[in-house]
Amino acid sequence: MSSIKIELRQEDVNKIREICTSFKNDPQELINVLHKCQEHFGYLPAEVQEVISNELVVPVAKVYGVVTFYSFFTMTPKGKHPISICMGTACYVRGAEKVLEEFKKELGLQVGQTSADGKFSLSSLRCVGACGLAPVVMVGDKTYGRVAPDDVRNIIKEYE
Amino acid sequence: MEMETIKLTIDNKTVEVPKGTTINKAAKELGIDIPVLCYMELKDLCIENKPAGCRICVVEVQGRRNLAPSCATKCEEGMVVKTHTTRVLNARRTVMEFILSDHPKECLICAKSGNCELQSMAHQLGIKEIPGQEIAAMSTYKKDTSPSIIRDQDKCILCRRCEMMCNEVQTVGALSAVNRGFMATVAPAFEQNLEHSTCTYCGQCVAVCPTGALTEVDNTPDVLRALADPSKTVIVQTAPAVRAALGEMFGMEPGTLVTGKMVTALRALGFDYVFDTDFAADLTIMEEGTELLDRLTRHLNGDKTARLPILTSCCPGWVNFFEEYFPDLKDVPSTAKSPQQMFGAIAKTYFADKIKIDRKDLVVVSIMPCLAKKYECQRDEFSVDGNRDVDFSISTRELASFIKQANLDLNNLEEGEFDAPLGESTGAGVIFGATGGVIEAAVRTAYELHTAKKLDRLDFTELRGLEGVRSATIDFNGLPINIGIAHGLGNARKLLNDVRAGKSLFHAIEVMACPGGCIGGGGQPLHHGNSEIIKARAAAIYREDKQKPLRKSHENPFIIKLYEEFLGKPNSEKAHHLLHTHYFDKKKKIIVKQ
Amino acid sequence: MKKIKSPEELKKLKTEALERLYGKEKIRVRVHMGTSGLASGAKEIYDFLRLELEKRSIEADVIGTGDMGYSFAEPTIEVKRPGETPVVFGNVDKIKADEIIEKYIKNGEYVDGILPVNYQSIY
Amino acid sequence: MPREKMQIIVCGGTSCNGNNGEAVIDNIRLELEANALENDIRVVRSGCFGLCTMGPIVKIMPGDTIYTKVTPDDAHEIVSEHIMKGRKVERLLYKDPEGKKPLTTEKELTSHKKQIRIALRNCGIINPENIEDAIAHKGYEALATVLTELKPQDVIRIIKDSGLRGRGGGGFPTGLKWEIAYKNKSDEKYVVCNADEGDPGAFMDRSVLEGDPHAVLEAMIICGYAIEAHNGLIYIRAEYPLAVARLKSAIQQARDYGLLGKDILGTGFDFDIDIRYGAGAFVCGEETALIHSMEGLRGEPTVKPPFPAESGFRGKPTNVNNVETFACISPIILKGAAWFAGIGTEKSKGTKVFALAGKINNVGLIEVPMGITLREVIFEIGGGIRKGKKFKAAQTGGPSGGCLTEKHLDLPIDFDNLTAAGSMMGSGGLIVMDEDDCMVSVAKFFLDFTVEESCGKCSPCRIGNKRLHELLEHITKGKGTLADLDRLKNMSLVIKDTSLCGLGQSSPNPVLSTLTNFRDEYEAHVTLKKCPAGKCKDLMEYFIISANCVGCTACARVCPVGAITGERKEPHLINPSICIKCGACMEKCKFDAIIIQ
Repeated sequence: MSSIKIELRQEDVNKIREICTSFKNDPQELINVLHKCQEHFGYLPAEVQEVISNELVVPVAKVYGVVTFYSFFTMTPKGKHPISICMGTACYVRGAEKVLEEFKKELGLQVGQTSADGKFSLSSLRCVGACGLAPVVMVGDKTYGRVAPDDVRNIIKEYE
Repeated sequence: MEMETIKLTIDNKTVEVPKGTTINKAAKELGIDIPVLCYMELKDLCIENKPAGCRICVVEVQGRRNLAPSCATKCEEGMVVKTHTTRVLNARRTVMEFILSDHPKECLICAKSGNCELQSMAHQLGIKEIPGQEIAAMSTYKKDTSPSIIRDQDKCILCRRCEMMCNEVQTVGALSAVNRGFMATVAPAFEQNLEHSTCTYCGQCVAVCPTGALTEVDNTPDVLRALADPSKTVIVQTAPAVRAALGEMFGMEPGTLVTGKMVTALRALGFDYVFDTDFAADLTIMEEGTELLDRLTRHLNGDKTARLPILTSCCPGWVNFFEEYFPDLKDVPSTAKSPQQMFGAIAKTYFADKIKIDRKDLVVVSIMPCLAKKYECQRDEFSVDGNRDVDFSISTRELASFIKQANLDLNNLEEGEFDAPLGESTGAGVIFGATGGVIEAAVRTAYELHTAKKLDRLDFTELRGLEGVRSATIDFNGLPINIGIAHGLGNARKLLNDVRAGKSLFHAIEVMACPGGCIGGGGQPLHHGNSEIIKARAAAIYREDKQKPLRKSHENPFIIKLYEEFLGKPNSEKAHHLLHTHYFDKKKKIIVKQ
Repeated sequence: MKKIKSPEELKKLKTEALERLYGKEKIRVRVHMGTSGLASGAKEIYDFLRLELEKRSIEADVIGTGDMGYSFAEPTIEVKRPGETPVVFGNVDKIKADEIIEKYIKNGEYVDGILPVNYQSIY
Repeated sequence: MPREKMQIIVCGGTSCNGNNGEAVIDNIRLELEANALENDIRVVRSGCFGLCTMGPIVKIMPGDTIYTKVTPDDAHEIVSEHIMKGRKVERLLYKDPEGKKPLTTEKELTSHKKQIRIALRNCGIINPENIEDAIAHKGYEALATVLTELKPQDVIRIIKDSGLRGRGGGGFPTGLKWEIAYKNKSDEKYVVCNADEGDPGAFMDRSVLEGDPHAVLEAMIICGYAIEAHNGLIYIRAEYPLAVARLKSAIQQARDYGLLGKDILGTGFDFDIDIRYGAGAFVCGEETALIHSMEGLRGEPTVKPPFPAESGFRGKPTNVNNVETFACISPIILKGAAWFAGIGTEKSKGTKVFALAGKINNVGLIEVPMGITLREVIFEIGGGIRKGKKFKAAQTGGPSGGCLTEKHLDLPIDFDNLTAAGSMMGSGGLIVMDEDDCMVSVAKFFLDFTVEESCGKCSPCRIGNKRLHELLEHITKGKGTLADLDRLKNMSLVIKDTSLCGLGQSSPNPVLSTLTNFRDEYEAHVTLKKCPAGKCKDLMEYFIISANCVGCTACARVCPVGAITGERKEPHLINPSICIKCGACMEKCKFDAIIIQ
């Protein structure tokens, strides 16, 4: 046990406090608070969780326990162009695995990783509900449907 | 009101139990012991862990689609339960194989070997092999060593007992279940080491861990090295709770007092002097009792700077707790050091002078029921020029192991006597080991010092017991003194919140971090969820008190002598220098980056 | 707007709403814009139709709705000519949308890609 | 606007196409040309009519006449009789199976339309962001009835009588659930809508929320009235931004119109609704886990009892229903319990929304009455299997479900039949697989999902599923033995029998049902070390048929590891020890010279 310092910029601390206050600092609103913070910061670094813990009076271990339970929350910053490959059943059956493999190969990234230049990050997700377009790839907010492994290079090119 | 009861059949036997009883408990009534793994209950302490997660205790309930966890399923009228059908046995075995398939098979060198609930369960279920182990991946995690506790989550079976203790009982919140699925485990925030968490090292997680996932740091090699060094004089102090529990590790009945045998064993192990922390406990009473009377008098005289209640400070887990959670109240607890540290300070000054050796050549070892003591003796403020007042602290469990390593059988040892002068103590020092004991000891002395009258009774039974928060008012010759007692940090937090809010009516509060006090400490022989053991240890402590010729700290002749020869008066400048300390604000700080 | 204070007021509002939204017979186009439709480009079709129908001086309501469930043919739109049963078109891109305006909306001539209604309504 | 001209619509669905549909169109056009009608009569292709077993379909407008099983030779008669003389071609009209009089028009065929839209009644019809459009389509009418004419017990009775069962997967009778919540008296109660749709391949809840959010709000208020609750919560996936946006706007509009909040419709009943977000945990579909998640905790399930109806959100009686269940409530109130109970089978009433996906032509959402057969769903509504391949299995119930096979094609789909067949209704995902799908791999895919989504609380689910997955992986690598199949089965049964919540209790279903229905395929993997579907990389070998190879070198150029050698214009060879089985060569080859062995 030792005293720890958490370093954050004042405006960041203020933002987190503002979010927590907007949920009346109610510990039951932890997940909503985390959503808002991730929306703002793009991810949930340890420092942010520490401040949330402080504001909501929830042990930071518990905050971390929640963050690591839900796949939507992330502690690593996403790339500028986050690439998600839908691995829902419909996409799987129509060959999403091969598309994912191709992305891994082209980007040299594993699922959950972000490229060194911060440009791309790769993730898989469970069903975006565009099963008619399977297999589906999302880059940021843009959806690509009926993606074949051959299309992967061109999709990446759009963002390079 | 008559309690509603329920009749059911378990393994063809009928039993009637109160409504709300679980199948597991109902089965116990019939003498059927359904194996449990994650479930744990410390009945008298109102502590229950019931995640229904391990699924070992499953039973067949007629009409139910799947098997029921007997630990968490309540009996219903007319229920027909079978606890050992082939379906149940196969399920239990297969689940156990699952658990073992994700558990390191290093029992030979595991700290918990021989005392591991998982190991016993594997044995009980007759597991001889784990099918498919060759293709089974294991969930592995970073190892973590802190001054007190070692975490090896590879061995975690996710019983969640530690998490429950840390959060619900202790409200420390250092541990939480983290991650999901196969990689789920219990860890501090960000899976950092305990050192960077809010952990108080109370060790209650270790006390309940069924496997080798949570163990104490083993300091016996350090002690062995010191003993082997001819240039060192090695002395040992033993805490009161140790003598009431050590025997359990040698097959004795819980509650057997082994004070004399323990002394003999320690001497046989090669310690140059075998002393008693009880001596320092008496000293603590002199200092803390005087401080209490001083604050009380000043307070009664209207001195606003004299804050009441005074809080005891002998428990290092408790000290860590308020430094972390109540730093704003850090001037409230007594400044008296814990008995362990008082002992160290006196040993390395008064005693070292007496035997004419340099403090650097004197090694002080403490035997403690506690894991926080390991951290406490490493605190910077408790050393002089890098030389610690107490060099090493080992737990009751480590001592037992040490004794066994030396092929000594405690059962067959003669009764020895502590050495003088730091081995003499009164009954007041002994009762430090049980919740309420410190304050009872303080009352015995403070009453007589304050009123200058002799107490006509010494057993303040109103201060004893296992209830989490207790209070009593003691009549100090017309002055009613309100006393609060809390054991378990969650209970302490309740009293502290009142103090913070200015609502506390107590003059003095005793806090012990561990449920039951030191007898239930994190370094004690494992109770495996049997609170009878803790009760038996408490009884032993009070028995020892009763046998003592002297039962009031201020009557300890060696204490009187210590003041005469060395310290002067209680709370004298010298006493302050050696026997008192100060506290730190250890709350996490949010620092703003410029 | 004012709160509905009784069941009667709700009934009244329903009548008013029906009149306001559906009272006047004109071309009515529903563009199915759920997630799936939008992912297939329904928003572009919606914008295109609004713009083009206005440009071509055809009085029409273009409404964005949820998806119909015809994922295989998205984007889909439904066109209702006054007095006629609505017709759903699938795989609508801008070229197809243009064709639908020119042929079906203007002249009632079908174009390829009609999706037959294959369900029963309950009301 | 010009009047309707005569037009001919020919089904261009894949199934009709495969049945000479193109030739039908060609011949009709030729016939029209022969009669110089090509400029007057338009012939267009349509999407699938959902009458695939009767295809190819030709429809003549106006008049809605439907001709079934039309052959290219019938073109002459259709043009000369119907188009030119206005006489229907009787023999091509659809006759219902009982052989009664022919059904001429599409309208008459309506009763043969397989789909009935109850939950989806307004989806694609109303503007979800305009509450008045919803009100114009009977929105909140049922609420008005409930609040003014019915007592809570009456509402519960109606729902009970309707036979409605939970659409989220469990199939628990909704009315009974409401009744339990009603009977547990408390100062505070909650109505929770479970919109944490997590089954991969199911998106009906999202469609309802996006298309008709008011259907859910209205039903929640009705439920609140019935169980005497005043607070509603919608637990929705954060991954559904559009649904969230439409829901938020619907809630705001409902508040503005006084349909949420205090004194709804002047009846004195108060009810309001809040949104809580899920954050990507499939297990939160389980109600106790969902409630913990709403309380800001890890979404771990707890032992039931106590059920949420006794002790749920914040320890108060809580009724949890899924989106689709709620979407069925208003029509039941308006049209009566008997009407709803008249649809479906004995124990499964009403309709069910399915998300058709996989190797099926008409991927999408359908709503069909309970009791419909798999054959009707796949081969009529679904338009059959893609690329004319052979149907192999349909996976229902998502990762908790199992695979249905050819022998189940005529099984009426309802809760109990699916369970009996080793699968389950689940939330309604229906994934169709064809001959190219390896069932061991499919089981592995679902286990992969479960392993990732297991919360980790109980050991059989946390470790057992991982072990199942590993063993399946072992088998797909050709390293399995026959004994492993027994182990697979035993582990599966124990995981089902001992897991804490529905996730673990059903996660081995994909393994068990494939093991039962496709045992031969498993055996081929372990004994012959072959994957009959040619999916398992480790069990296949790419091979060039030298007779077909023209030596174009395309395969050798595309091979990423240089495993293909051969001279130009000479048959090439694949070196199996270098080949990584990526399949690139096979995709490139224009001469069908590369096969998998």
